[in-house]
Amino acid sequence: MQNHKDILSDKSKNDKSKDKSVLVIGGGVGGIRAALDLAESRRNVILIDKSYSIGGLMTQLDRTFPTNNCDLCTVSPHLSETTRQLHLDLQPMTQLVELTGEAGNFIATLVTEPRYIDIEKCTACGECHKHFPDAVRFTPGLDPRAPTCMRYPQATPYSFSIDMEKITDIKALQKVCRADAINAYDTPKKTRVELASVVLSVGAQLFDPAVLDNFGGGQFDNVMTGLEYERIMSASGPFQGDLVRVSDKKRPKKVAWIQCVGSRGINKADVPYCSGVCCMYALKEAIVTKERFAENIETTIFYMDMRTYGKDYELYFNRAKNDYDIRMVRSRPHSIIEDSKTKNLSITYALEEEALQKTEEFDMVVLSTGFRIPETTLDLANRLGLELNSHHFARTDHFNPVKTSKPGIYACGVIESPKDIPETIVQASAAASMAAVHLPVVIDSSGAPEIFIPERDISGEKSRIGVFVCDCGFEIGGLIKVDKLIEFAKNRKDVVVSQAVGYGCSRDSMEIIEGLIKTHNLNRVVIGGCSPRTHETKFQDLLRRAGLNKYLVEIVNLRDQDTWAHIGQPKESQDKAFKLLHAGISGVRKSRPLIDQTLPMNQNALVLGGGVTGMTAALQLANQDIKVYLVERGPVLGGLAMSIQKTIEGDDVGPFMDKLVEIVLAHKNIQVLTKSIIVDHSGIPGRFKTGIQTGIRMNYMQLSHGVTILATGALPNRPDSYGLGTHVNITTQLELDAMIEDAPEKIKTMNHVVMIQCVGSREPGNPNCSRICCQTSIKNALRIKAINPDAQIFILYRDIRTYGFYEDYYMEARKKDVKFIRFSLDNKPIVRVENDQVSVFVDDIILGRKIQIQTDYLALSTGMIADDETTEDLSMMFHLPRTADHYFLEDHVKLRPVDMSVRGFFIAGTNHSPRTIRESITQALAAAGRAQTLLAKKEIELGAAIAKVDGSKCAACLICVRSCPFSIPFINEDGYSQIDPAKCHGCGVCAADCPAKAIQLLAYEDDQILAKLDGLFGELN
Amino acid sequence: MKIFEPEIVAFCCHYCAYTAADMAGSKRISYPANVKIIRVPCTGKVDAIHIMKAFEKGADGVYVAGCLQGDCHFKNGNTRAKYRVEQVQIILGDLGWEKQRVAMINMSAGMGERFARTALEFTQTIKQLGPSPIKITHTDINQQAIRF
Amino acid sequence: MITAEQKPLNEILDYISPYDRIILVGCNECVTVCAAGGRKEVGLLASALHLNFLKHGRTVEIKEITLERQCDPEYAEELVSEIDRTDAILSMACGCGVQTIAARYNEKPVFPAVNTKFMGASVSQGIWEEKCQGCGDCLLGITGGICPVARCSKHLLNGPCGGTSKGMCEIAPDVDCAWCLIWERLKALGMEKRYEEIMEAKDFRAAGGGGPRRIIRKDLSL
Amino acid sequence: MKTESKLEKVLASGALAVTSEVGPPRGAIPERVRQKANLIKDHVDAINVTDNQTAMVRMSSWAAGVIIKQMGLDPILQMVTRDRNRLAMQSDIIGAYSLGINTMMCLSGDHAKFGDHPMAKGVFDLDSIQLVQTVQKMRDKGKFQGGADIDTPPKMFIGAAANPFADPFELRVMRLAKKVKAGADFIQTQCIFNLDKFEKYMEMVCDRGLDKKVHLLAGITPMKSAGMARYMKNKVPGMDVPDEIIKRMAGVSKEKQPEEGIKIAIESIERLKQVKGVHGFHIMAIEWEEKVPQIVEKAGLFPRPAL
Repeated sequence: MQNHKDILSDKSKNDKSKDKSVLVIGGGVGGIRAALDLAESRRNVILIDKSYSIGGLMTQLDRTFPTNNCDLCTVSPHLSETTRQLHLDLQPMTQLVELTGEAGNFIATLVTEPRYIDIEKCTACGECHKHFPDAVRFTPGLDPRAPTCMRYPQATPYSFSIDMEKITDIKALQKVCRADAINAYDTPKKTRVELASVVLSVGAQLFDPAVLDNFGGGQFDNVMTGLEYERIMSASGPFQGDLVRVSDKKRPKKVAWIQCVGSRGINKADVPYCSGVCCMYALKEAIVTKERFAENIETTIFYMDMRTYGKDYELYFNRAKNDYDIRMVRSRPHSIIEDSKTKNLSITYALEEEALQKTEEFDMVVLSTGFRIPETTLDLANRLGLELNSHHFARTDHFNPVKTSKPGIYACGVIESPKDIPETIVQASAAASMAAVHLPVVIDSSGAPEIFIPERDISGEKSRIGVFVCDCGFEIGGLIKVDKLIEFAKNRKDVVVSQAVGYGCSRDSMEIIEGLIKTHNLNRVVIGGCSPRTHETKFQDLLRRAGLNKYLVEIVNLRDQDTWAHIGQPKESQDKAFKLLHAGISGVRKSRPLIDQTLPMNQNALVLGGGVTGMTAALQLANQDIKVYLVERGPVLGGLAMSIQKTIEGDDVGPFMDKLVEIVLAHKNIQVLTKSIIVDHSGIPGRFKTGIQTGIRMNYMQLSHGVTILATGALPNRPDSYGLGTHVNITTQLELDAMIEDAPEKIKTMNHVVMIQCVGSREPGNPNCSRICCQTSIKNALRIKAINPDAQIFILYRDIRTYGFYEDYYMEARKKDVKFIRFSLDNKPIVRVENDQVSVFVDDIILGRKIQIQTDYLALSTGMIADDETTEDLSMMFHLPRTADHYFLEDHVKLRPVDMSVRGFFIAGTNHSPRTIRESITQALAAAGRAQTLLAKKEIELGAAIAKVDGSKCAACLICVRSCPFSIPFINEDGYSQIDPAKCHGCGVCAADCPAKAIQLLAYEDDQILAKLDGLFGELN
Repeated sequence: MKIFEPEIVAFCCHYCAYTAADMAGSKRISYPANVKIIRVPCTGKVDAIHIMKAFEKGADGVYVAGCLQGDCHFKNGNTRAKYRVEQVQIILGDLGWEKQRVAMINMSAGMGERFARTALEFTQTIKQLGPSPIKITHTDINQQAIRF
Repeated sequence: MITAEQKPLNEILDYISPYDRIILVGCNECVTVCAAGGRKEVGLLASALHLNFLKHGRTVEIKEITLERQCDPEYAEELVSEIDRTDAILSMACGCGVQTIAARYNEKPVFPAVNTKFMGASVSQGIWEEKCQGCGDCLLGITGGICPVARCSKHLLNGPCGGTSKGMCEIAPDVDCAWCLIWERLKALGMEKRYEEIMEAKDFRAAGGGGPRRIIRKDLSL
Repeated sequence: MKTESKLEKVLASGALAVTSEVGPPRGAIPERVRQKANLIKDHVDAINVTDNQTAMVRMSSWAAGVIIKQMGLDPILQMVTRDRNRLAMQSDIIGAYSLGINTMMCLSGDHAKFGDHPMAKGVFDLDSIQLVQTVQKMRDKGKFQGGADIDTPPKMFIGAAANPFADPFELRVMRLAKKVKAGADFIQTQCIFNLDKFEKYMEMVCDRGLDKKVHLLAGITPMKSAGMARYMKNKVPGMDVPDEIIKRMAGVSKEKQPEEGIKIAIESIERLKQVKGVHGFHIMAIEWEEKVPQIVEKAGLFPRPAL
């Protein structure tokens, strides 16, 4: 359709910087994270996506597990950051057509399709769409043409896209565009860029079940995929967030989910692997259905194995069963039949334990479909010269899951293997970290140029307050009446503007607010929305863009602390919202412009734990010229991985570890400190001081570092179950693993081997899944079979959780006649030892009777438990939170999976949760990458909440000097207390203790707190 | 008779209790809407005057919620807060008020359930105590205030 | 410094309950330093008073003012603009401050809100100890810098009584025996001999036995 | 002879003096004073009359002293500086002397905190040493403390107390020296249980030649029970009760403990008789005055010299 008019702009010629870029392909959540990590560590990055706005699959989801947040709210801070970052060049509608050269020196040719709209000029006013409703591309699916043709309300870039073929009168179109943004002669642009490396994050598609005739072949109105169900529940979806049937727009009473549709199968349309995320999303959709719509909606999930193997996912599963009463049926239904009149659906299925087939009617059926690699990706892989595995996913290094077959190209997210959002984010950070290796170490240290307009001086101005209340889709507006809040705010003193803003954090709302600030000359802003913990920065930036000091905004937490916490109490919730909002208005009147403080960043890193994770993280940082202290409690490096012989992929762990230890020990930037324990800790993020006692003499050393990576690992579990420790032939999988390697002759003599799964896991006391055990037992079963094909192997399990491509090994084991016998928690196997003979008794559910296996060897899959003592000590020392089962708790389980709540702390490996060596390595790389983003800043931003002394009031009583937890105040030459703003930690203890009330903690001054109290109780000060 | 719905102010530290409250919300664990939070960087910032003023303005109960003992991000702000709460309890006692109207509660950031449970327990305590002595005798205060 | 402690609330309430408009005056000197009557304590007391009055259905106007130093008449002038709008003054200063205010505003009742305790020093945060009784005839030069008048429970001038035990005074196990301290100090200074000299009976006129004491600096008092 | 005091005479004769004490009643009961004095009158040379002992209000010491004097006995007027200023004390001394009392003890007194008037203001216008000085000045110079002449000065035989066991030990002899220097004629000590330590103390006293300048009467208290021994060790400030004494008391049955206590007192006197500088004994049988004769007799201090 277009004439390619090549505009070859060779970037390197114009750009004086010799720094090459990293190309990130794919603007999904993984690509965004990778691009942001690179940009934050001051690497130039180009993020391309073939779509006209970025965000990928995640932006279509209604809510994500396990927090059940509205996704838009969690992802939008990331999206807006993409346009904030100076080093990030976002190119939508762009594809890579050619890549030549090699790692460090690639040349890529990119082609950008014409948008026919100048992004810089477009304000997304919607006029073009109003007049030419057909002129815009839209996402097919259940969405009818939405009022705006953005894919979702927070679209980035915030601009329309014109389908030129449907336009006849281009002049008329240009006329309606007030911003003069229509570029009728837009053409495809071809650019050539020099690259150091590439991050591939193109994700995958979801399987389209229309090919499955037994499930209606896509013809039944009320049968849909999980994603379509998400769209129905979504506030920006086709029914504005109301859960109704497509056929009659009525609320369903019975909803069923069918798992593994198109996955884990052997039929023509099936793929053999497990998509890894469907169990959790089905549980989530069922929970949200109950939670948001009606508790009496019957929800049923048909599944084969419940694969809730992620961190705390088992608890989520238990909650679904126990708290939400979601019915779980272990069966793979073979057909759905639609009643042509009622459009109800009958599912036919069989239970393992019963011979008879059953039929049950439902109002809606959701097909949990998994990931598929599309043809376009195969082409792309071809262009890049990448090898794919048998399932068409990118083949990566077994000890480095983001490293593809081609040097300089890294993969992250679903293109590597099926995975959920947290795992994708971890891989993205890991891939970014690896990609950066190909760039020069020297980081651009020039301070970030001011990207905000100068602040307006508001001194002497009367308060002019703007109040903006976000309905957050249904999260806020669903429970309380936002219009009433707006009306209420309007009538408050000094409030000049009071307005509802759909999604307050979306680009369009933000720009509306920005505009209103400017047009009404507002000098203070109140945002009613979600928690300031997550969104304060975003709105502070908004104020800066509008030329206001960022401390003139007050965020009122109407969501997390009102509507979410008072579900089912609309009246109380509304009343509380009035009060909270009033407190916010009253409080903001007392807000003052403040200046942020900064300090130089210490460039060293402290890595705790000398296992595979710690060493990998240390090495990654050291290679970037960062001085690393690697502190290990034990006498040698290596950790738990040293006791593992082989991975399931068949790689030898020993030689890999030996090499890693050798490199780490020899590295000039790594100081290895074994036999060392942490004894004290102080400082602030970017300037930590940690005291250790090291060596046999326990000498004291103080380490100065800017960041800390926790990689202290976990412990192999050893519960007193099933006779462990009472007989030489009853051991854990670790000991079996060693025996297979060291004494194959013993394996050869075995006739029967029994393995029991979930030993000490998924039960009271340790309710979570240990994740690694299913594939460990299958790995060992296959190794035994290789040595002794005649050995009868029984694996007694509760659910087989061979997520992703581990399913291949499960299939192989079944093919090799490994017997899998399922048991339930309330009917566990019994182990007896009589006359030196180990016997296992188990109820076989399928056979319906108890069987006895006299076995030569019993291997217990005991998994891992958290190193409670270590995580407790460190959490006390560093003030870090832990989970109920004593693992470290990351800052945000989805979006910040390796960041801790205390800035400057990162976690990787099994102190996060149980995981394989491969997964630990990914996390190690990710943590190293995240640490670099912090170190790249060179300066620590301390915020403005510091204590300030009014010398005229100070009585020099020394109370502040004595009560400051950090000994910062002193009495100066002028005879009054002085507090160094660069050293103040901002706790406010001095301000509260000062008997002369001479100290105020900025941003939390007494009059501000009292004003909020006034507001809560209905008075304006 | 109208059921007494107390006004309760909770001064919550940013690091633990405020986060725990958000956590309770994100897990959709309900607690009484009577509890309204004022965020402070550390409970060590909460002055006895702030607590007193809350009562003066009409609170029926006030609590300070901070990190677990030993877990304060600023070493001992929560212990200081505990003593200040005790100081206010003494003043309330001197005035003939119930000391239980003010309390110190500790929790970690991950304890959304605890936040909700303690909010409920405190609200129940205040409901049992009834309205603040101010309200019984001086209803004008509410009439002066804005009708929400 | 002069130390003080807030009076029991009931006593304060008894004083001021007849009045509807009160000035609550703090002092930014000693009582601020010993956390008895600075701006913060003024705020706290005002709040407590409000709570009490509100409980009885009264709204009492309490004006909070903290003077730089209540015991100087010039600073006391700061209240002039408010005095006509008040019925009573409640002072959180030491007795000196209260009297200065009372003398200046003799048409208004002035009440103390603190008990003036002693001249003391801060031992550590939140702890003050009596160190001087203002006897007008300082003995510290011969007692090794430790005052037996203020710090010996019996004001003994010639050595410890028989009640001292392990260096502590008989009146309480946490009170140092001043004479043990003096002795240790004299020993450390090599001045043991000084102890053997009998200290004659003290002339208590200098300590106030001769009526209210006064200091006059002619050069300044012109 | 400085005075008419019988005690001075006994001491001057070189005999070992024996004193004991009577606590005045907490009421206007003169008979109680007489009863108590009668119990010991034949076995002692003089009787201390305590002055608001343990800071509890009692009949005034000079009034009780006069009652004893009227019985033909020899009271020792105790005077504490806690309750009176220098005017009151001097007038009381003149008054007492006028009624025949010629021996006194100058003390600072227990702190009011321990008595039944803890709210009382402790006067302490003078301390005990300054009181000794004052009495001596009245007697020897005929002048009041303030310097004015006395018409017919009171002639008091001046006593003071010493506690060899209070801390710091090294200061104890120096403090005694100070009292002697101030004008003390005799010293009564605190109860002695730790004889070893007391002997060490006396060595130091003699080394300084104080035994030549002052008469020292060793304080003896018989203990009624092991419980009392323990109480005195732990609860009474400045008291030194060795563990062996407690063990010895506890080693006998409860009924036999009083007897054992008396035995210890007697043994102590026997041993202290040998100590240089000890010129007599002051037996403080607290609420156990009836045992004083037995102790005096068994310790070989009976009969008392007739002068």
